[in-house]
Amino acid sequence: MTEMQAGITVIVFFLVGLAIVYATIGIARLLVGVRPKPAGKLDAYESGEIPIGDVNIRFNVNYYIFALLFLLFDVEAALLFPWAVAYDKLGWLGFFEAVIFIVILAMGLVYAWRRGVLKWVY
Amino acid sequence: MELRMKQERLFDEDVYTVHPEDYRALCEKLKAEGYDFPRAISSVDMGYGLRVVLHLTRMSDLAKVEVRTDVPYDDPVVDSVTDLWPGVEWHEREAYDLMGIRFRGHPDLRRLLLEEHWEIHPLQKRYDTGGYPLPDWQPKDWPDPAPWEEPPPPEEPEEKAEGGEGE
Amino acid sequence: MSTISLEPVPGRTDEMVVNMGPQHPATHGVLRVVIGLEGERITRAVPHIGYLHRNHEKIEEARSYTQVIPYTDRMDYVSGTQNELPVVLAVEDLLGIEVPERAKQIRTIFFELFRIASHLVWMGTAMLDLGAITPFLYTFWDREIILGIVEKTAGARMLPNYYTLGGVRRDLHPDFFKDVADFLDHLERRMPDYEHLVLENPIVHARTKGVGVLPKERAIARGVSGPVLRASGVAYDVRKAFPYDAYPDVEFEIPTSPDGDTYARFWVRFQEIYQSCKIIRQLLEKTPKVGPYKGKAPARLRVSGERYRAVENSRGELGVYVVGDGTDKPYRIKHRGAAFGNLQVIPDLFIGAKFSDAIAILSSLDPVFGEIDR
Amino acid sequence: MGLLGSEERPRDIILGTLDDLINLARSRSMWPLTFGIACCAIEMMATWDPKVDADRFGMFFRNTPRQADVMIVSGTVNKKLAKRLRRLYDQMAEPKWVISMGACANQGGPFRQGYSVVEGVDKIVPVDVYIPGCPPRPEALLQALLLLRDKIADRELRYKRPREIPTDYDVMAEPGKDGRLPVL
Repeated sequence: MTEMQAGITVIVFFLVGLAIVYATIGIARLLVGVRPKPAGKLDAYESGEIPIGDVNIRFNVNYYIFALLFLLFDVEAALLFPWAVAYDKLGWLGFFEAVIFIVILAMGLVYAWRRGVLKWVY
Repeated sequence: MELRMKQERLFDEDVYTVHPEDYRALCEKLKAEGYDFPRAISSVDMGYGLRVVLHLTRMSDLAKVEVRTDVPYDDPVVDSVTDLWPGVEWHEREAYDLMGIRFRGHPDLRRLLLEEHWEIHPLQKRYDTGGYPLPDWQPKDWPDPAPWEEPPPPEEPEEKAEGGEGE
Repeated sequence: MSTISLEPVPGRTDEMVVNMGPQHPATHGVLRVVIGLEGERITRAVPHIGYLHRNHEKIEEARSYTQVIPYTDRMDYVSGTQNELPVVLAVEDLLGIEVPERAKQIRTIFFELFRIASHLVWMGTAMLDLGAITPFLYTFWDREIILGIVEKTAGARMLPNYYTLGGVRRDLHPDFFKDVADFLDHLERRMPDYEHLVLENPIVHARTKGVGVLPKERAIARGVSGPVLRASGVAYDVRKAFPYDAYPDVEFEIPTSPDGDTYARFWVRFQEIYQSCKIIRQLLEKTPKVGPYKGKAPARLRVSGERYRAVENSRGELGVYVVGDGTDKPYRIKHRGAAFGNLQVIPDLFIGAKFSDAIAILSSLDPVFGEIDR
Repeated sequence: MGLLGSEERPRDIILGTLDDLINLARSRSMWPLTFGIACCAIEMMATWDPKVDADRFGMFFRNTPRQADVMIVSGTVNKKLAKRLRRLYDQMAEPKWVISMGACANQGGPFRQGYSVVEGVDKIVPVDVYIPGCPPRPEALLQALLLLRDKIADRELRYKRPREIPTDYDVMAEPGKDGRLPVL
């Protein structure tokens, strides 16, 4: 696998991804065609009313920190899935590697907890 | 000061019919007497003017009282009692919305049930059920001894029977 | 390790305005509340009603009294015949119609049956708002049994148009007493499950205890009535205060709870179901199997005079102010919806609560918009 | 032409166009929009309780119009709600149908001559199935849902859609019984 082939495979992967997206939208547009959209169609749905108030406002930092922590531990879970699948074939070495991985992240959680970030202040 | 009002006993409630200017004073007197539970405010189109009826109850001994006052069509304004009893806020807004009685001093007198851009007050007798003005409707003249004066002893100003309207 | 304080600095964050609009799964009908949010906490709550304003009062001025009764059914459409009683009682007072004893008892049995049905609908939908699907299925099943009983006697399931001047419209179905007795046994077997599902549910505890506290004086001043008022510690019940029909010779307690929060409102409605079962059981013994079900009502109604008459329907004090002008059509008829008074406390209870609490508070107020918007 | 096989063909062979197949799938999973307005809404809820249980036919309530296919108008539509109802209908995804439930939605019902009630929801949104009754029984609503299902699955009926209603139809400016414009 020379650099050239690796580069090509990346490009091919990217193009295939793009093709899938455009194919689905294209076929739908081909079959159905572009219909005239009535006035309220593309507005934000606000239970039947004309949307009021602004969306991009400055809200409290609580939300941001919670989103960040969620993202962190979500990725951790995502990484543990392949490990969980090949769990029996990896033997003890694989097991302890995962334990270390989990403990490190658990320490991060404890640190965030002690710093009082998880208390929903609102 | 002497309130211009007429008191009578009806079924199990005592009913005060009071002059619009003294309406607020009577309400404050009743509030002082302990009437603390506002049940409702009804508004009636009497044909010669609009009538506001305030139904009150006293929680301590469950006494019931009704306060009535009549206002002419051309300036249907009465003092608001929302600060005495916050419970009548929506009742007053509804009376304004459907019957057209304005309450002086109400925190936010907006239309409650109909949309803001409506101009008519549909419950008045001048409109039929569809909200269209009745062509042959005339306001009646004000009753000779006003409802809050004691009727002169010999004859009783009886309710003028008026045929039901609408189809 | 010093903890970071995430207290919101006033003036640094903007308020987000959100529409809890007419089409919303948790508004129990068509209510729109414009809510100003500071993060999760509600800073402003402006309710808008009128989306179900069906001009009851104007149309009823063009209908005779017996035609008005089906309209009153459609006001509080969850508690059926309970709405017909105020108009019937008011006109009976004005005309001085005598109601036979048995007719009063039949009316009161139906009144309490519909109270149970209404509280079951409330329990189902309130738990749906809090995310529990199961109670909805069980409560609506029990309500179907009640509707079956009502349909056998009155002919229609939900809006039976069963009361009339002087009594009720039809005599009871032959196996009415057996059906009601079976239903009460079934309900009493099922109530412990409901207690376990609703009152002892830790999630319900977490989401309703101490949420939306309505102090006693505020409740009275706001004209709140029914379970919401009794949950704030005021023992005001129109069945005891101004008794009507067969309530004087039936004993029952009025459940009240001192702390006035959402859990208290849940609890009071539960106790009311028990009280209703007790009332119906007493009436089942008292009511003779055969007898008059309707008194003598004049054929041509000439109703004149004014009368305000109120009953205790499942949401509170449902009153009607009838002005008669000597004809058979009401000159003016004003309905005082029970939930109309209860909904006025929305600004008091919503401001300061979290947005998710607002859903629990609204479902504990149990609004029905037929009688609010009229 | 029965889609699911007939005499000559054994039941497990289906011949049909791609359109038939798509609409067979659509008809078996119609998601209604939770839009309970009045008394009919309680009977609509009763249609999803264990006794009648419309869940068996793949119908599951969706709260936002974006994910709903069927709008069941259950209750009286008054002039204040008309604009909101039309906006919700516009915001629904394209293959959408409307069931008008109850006399109020069909033609105004008992509140027909009122000043604030729109006499019939078909003035605002094109309606596919009407259900009489005030309120109609849960079984009646279930029959309407099945009628709509057959309409979607049937090749001819599928494209017989009611006439389109302009979005900005103003119910307030409706001429009265004798042609007089209301004084609203």
